[in-house]
Amino acid sequence: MQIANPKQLNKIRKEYLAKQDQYPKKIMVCCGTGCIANGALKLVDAFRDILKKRKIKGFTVEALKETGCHGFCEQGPLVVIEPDGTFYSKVKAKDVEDIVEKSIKKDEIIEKLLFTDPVDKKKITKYNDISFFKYQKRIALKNLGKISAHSIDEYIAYGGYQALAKVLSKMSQDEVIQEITKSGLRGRGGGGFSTGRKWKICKDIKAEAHYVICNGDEGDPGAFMDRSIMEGDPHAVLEGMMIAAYAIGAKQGYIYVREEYPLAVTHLEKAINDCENLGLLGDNILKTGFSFSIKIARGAGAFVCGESSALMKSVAGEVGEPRAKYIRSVVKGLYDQPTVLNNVETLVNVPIIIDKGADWYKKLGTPKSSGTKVFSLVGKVRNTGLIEVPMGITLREIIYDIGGGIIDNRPFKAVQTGGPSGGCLPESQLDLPVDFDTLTEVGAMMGSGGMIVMDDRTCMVDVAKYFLEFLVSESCGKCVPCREGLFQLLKLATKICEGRGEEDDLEKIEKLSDNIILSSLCGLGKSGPNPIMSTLRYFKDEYITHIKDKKCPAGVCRDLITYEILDNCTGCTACKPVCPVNAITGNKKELHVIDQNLCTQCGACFAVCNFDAILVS
Amino acid sequence: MINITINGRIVQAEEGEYLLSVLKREKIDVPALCHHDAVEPYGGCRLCTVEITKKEWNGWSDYVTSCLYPVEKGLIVSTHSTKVNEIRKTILDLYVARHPNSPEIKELAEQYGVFETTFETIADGDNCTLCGICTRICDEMGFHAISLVGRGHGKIVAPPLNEAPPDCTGCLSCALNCPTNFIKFKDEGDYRTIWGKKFELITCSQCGKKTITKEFAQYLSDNRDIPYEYFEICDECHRKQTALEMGKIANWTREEQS
Amino acid sequence: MNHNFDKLHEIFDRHPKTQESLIAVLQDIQKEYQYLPSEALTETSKVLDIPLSKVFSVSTFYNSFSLNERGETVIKVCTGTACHIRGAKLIKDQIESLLNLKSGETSKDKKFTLEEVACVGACAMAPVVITNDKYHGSVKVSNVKKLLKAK
Amino acid sequence: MKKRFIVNPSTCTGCRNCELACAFVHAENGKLGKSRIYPIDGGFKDLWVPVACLQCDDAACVKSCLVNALKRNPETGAIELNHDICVNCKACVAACPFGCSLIDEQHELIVKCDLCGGDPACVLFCPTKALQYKPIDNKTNKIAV
Repeated sequence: MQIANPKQLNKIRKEYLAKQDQYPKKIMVCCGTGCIANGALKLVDAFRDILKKRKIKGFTVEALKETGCHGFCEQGPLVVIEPDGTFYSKVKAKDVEDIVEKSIKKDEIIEKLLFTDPVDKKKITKYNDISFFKYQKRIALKNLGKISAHSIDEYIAYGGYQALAKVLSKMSQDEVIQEITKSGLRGRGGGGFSTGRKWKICKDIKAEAHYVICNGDEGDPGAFMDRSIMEGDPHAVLEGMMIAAYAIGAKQGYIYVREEYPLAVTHLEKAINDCENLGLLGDNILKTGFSFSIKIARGAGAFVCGESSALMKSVAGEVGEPRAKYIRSVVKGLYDQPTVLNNVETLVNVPIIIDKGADWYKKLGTPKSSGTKVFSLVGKVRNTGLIEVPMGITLREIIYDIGGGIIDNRPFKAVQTGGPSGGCLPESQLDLPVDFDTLTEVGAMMGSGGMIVMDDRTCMVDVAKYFLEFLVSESCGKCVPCREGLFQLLKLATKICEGRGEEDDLEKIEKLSDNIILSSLCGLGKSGPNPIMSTLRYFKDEYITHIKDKKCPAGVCRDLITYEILDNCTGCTACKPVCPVNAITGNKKELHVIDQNLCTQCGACFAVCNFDAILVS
Repeated sequence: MINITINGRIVQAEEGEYLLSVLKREKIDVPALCHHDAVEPYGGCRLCTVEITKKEWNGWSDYVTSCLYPVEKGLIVSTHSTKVNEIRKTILDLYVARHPNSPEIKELAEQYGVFETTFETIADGDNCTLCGICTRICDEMGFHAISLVGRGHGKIVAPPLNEAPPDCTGCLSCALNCPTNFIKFKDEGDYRTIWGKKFELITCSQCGKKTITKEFAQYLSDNRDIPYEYFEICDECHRKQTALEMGKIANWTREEQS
Repeated sequence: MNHNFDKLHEIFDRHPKTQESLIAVLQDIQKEYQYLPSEALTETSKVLDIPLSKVFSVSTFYNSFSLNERGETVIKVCTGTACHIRGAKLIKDQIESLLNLKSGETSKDKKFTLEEVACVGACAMAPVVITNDKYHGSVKVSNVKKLLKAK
Repeated sequence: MKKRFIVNPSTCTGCRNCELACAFVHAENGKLGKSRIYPIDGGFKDLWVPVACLQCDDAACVKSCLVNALKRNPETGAIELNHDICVNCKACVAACPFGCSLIDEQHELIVKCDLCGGDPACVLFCPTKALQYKPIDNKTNKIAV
């Protein structure tokens, strides 16, 4: 059934909402990758069986929704009862019976399934009372967990495609561009370039074809907001792309999705088909003469393909080697045609800005970085997951108010933002407002929004080495400063971690990094040295300890630490089987001993010992 | 034509022309290991990096590879600023560490003041600098026989599936243009071997001299409509034959006149 | 190891015969045969009319493609930052010692292949291990053995 | 009017001055270049034929060059080889039916006659005017008097 005009869009909305209102309650089961890993699909089947067999008054299977990812995966599988917002975490298949009996048929709360606040250990019932969600300002993520991830009707019912209809029927290309520019929206992929200006430059280039590409590569390890959005709210991505395509006059669009996100590909494919069947994609959309189709281009495992020119090579089926960008891809991009490449999160903001207006959007965030940003708060923080916060919020508010502080109350040491091109910020920077420019000034970077919290048991030299290892393995190998430069930087960092560091190594690192940043071809090389430079800037003493005293205060660098079993060992034999080199001897209930010349200091015993009987020194 | 300033001198150039070709025309020596005029600039070695600025940038300057930078009006270039020299030396330092046994790299590095590496030498480092000249020339000539394989530090130039390349015609353009003479080949008797593939060389039917491979001649004959017979004798014998042909005509006119 | 290659043509028919579909075709081949047999690469080069050298470059550039056979169970240990901070290295060492297999290798009995992948986007349940398509979250050193058995 | 390189074997005495001049003009860092012109025995008594590039209209060398290093200079009418672009594959040497693309072993280069950019040295040194570079009346195709 092809809809011909915006009015029919509203018809679908009204019909759908009417059908939905007959259910007093709705059961929202989170079906993001995380919850599915923890068994969410079993829950869905269990609920479906009960709703089908039992014929509960006023309920059909329609009331059961497979939603997108709330971003709170460690608490998964998650079940939310709407409309009151009861939030059940770590739900097992056997709890389904209880939920239906108590919380659906009646209004009772099942205490054991409630989320426990990690700080004050209190049980919290309502979704919006949980500190993790309370301080968030969800607009890009507004549909995640709230609507079914599979139904175009539900997306329309909650206001979907209104922005598209408004744009196609009432706004000219320039008006759309002005609105986006006025909103101050900047690239959420990390570039921070004004989206409106990017569209303007591209639109004004005369060419056979224009392309819109959605960058869903999300190569930054530790970031997964694009995954959740593509899985949980695929139509928002499509709508954002359609509006961009209309603004710059593009007929063809691509969504570049990482190979590691199979679920996102399936949901996006379904969303595209649904749109085509409904006439929202293809020729003469809503009879306005605007034609646009979208293809999915799947990545195949290359971090460098997050860079625009490499991504476009990958879309064209070639090796993802970046090219010099003295001629920018908005002028000559995919197949040498003007191309707009926007990140998933950037595109999802577009329909919101069109719906609510640039002025409304500009009130959020700071003057130079308006709107909100989604971060994936992970690492040694209690509440880990996706958080959407207005720009300008401080790191302390994020980590302590939303994140619930550090696990086991260990001391905070650093937070890493911006992934492999970002930097590590110490405690002294915690009251920094988080926005594009401030982070860059202090040597970190917004990047795509990965925010990895580290406690005192994380060694900063090891973190710098980790990022260099990642970049050396992901470098495309085309240009020498990155291929050879980062390789030598890694050798220098490894030297220090293995206790072979010398005093002038630090000077060598700084000089080499400076030259890599200036002479590398693409962003990977140009920002590659940022992690080691920022750890050197804020944690120089830790480097000195590794070099001078040959010690690793955090107890991580294997060549600089020893593991010994203390006498409070209870002989529980937990450590013996996990030792990869069988260096631990001792019988049940007796003191165990580590053979120092066999031990490789991997830390497995330390990880499993529940009696703190192992000393790292 | 537009005016740009290079090292303080006003110079004329074509709008959009690559900066390196202007530098070459002005006889300004800038290293460019991965550059070859037969193919599009690559931007891999970064040695041709220069410092650019403009009046309106008031003091800010950028570092770009001249091989790929399209010149525009008002560009101010310095090809040997302290920072540019430092970048150049760091890159050459990395090259020496990576290719300790390459005489060409050693010579190039010494030309710019780098006599030994400050980094950890990669003892078994081979002499392939991954400049891509060979693969790009092979593509430009239409063979696409070899390519850059793998990714990052372990990347190599190789034929597909590491077997004898089906599309190679033995024209040697890769080996003859490799800046570090890394690509091995052998011409022995009637045969040439390269990339583990054996080719038969054409023997001049007149004097027995070896010319190009049969596969290469066949490719040229098929794709550039050159009669295969042209390839069957060497250039010297062609000249002799030409002299005899023209000699007949000259002799005929000589008799005609007398 | 010979395979029946008639499946190949089914894959080719699903995609337009252009360079743009090269990566999608290679992904379908890998899904069908668990790796990219060289015969499949030569066939792809012919059917899509792309030089074999280009097909080989693409197959060796991207991490997810494997040119040699892989085990029945492909174990992927996520080494993204969040997992690294929460001990992914420990988990990898455990698996390497339990299967005496280095990452990137396949066991002689073709049962297991161990690979590392940088971030699979499940960072909130770090550290993560994936066996074939099954995700395992918040993996502990002690339950690695159980995880390998469960498959 | 366009000039043409004219060879008149009947007055050539085989003195090889032209060969010497060509080698000298193309000398580089102290070593003689490879001559692009060779007076060769014409097959009859006292008959020498100076063989040099005929700058063909449909040149086999241009067709054989897979990197477009051979281009015609409109003023001089000569097909010129750009040494920076040339990849040394020797296709043109093998393809020229007159053998006028040559290998300069000493400088490891491919060479061909480019009429010295419009002032051929061989014409200057030819004592008997066997070689001339004269404007041609393109109607009569004869040397313009």
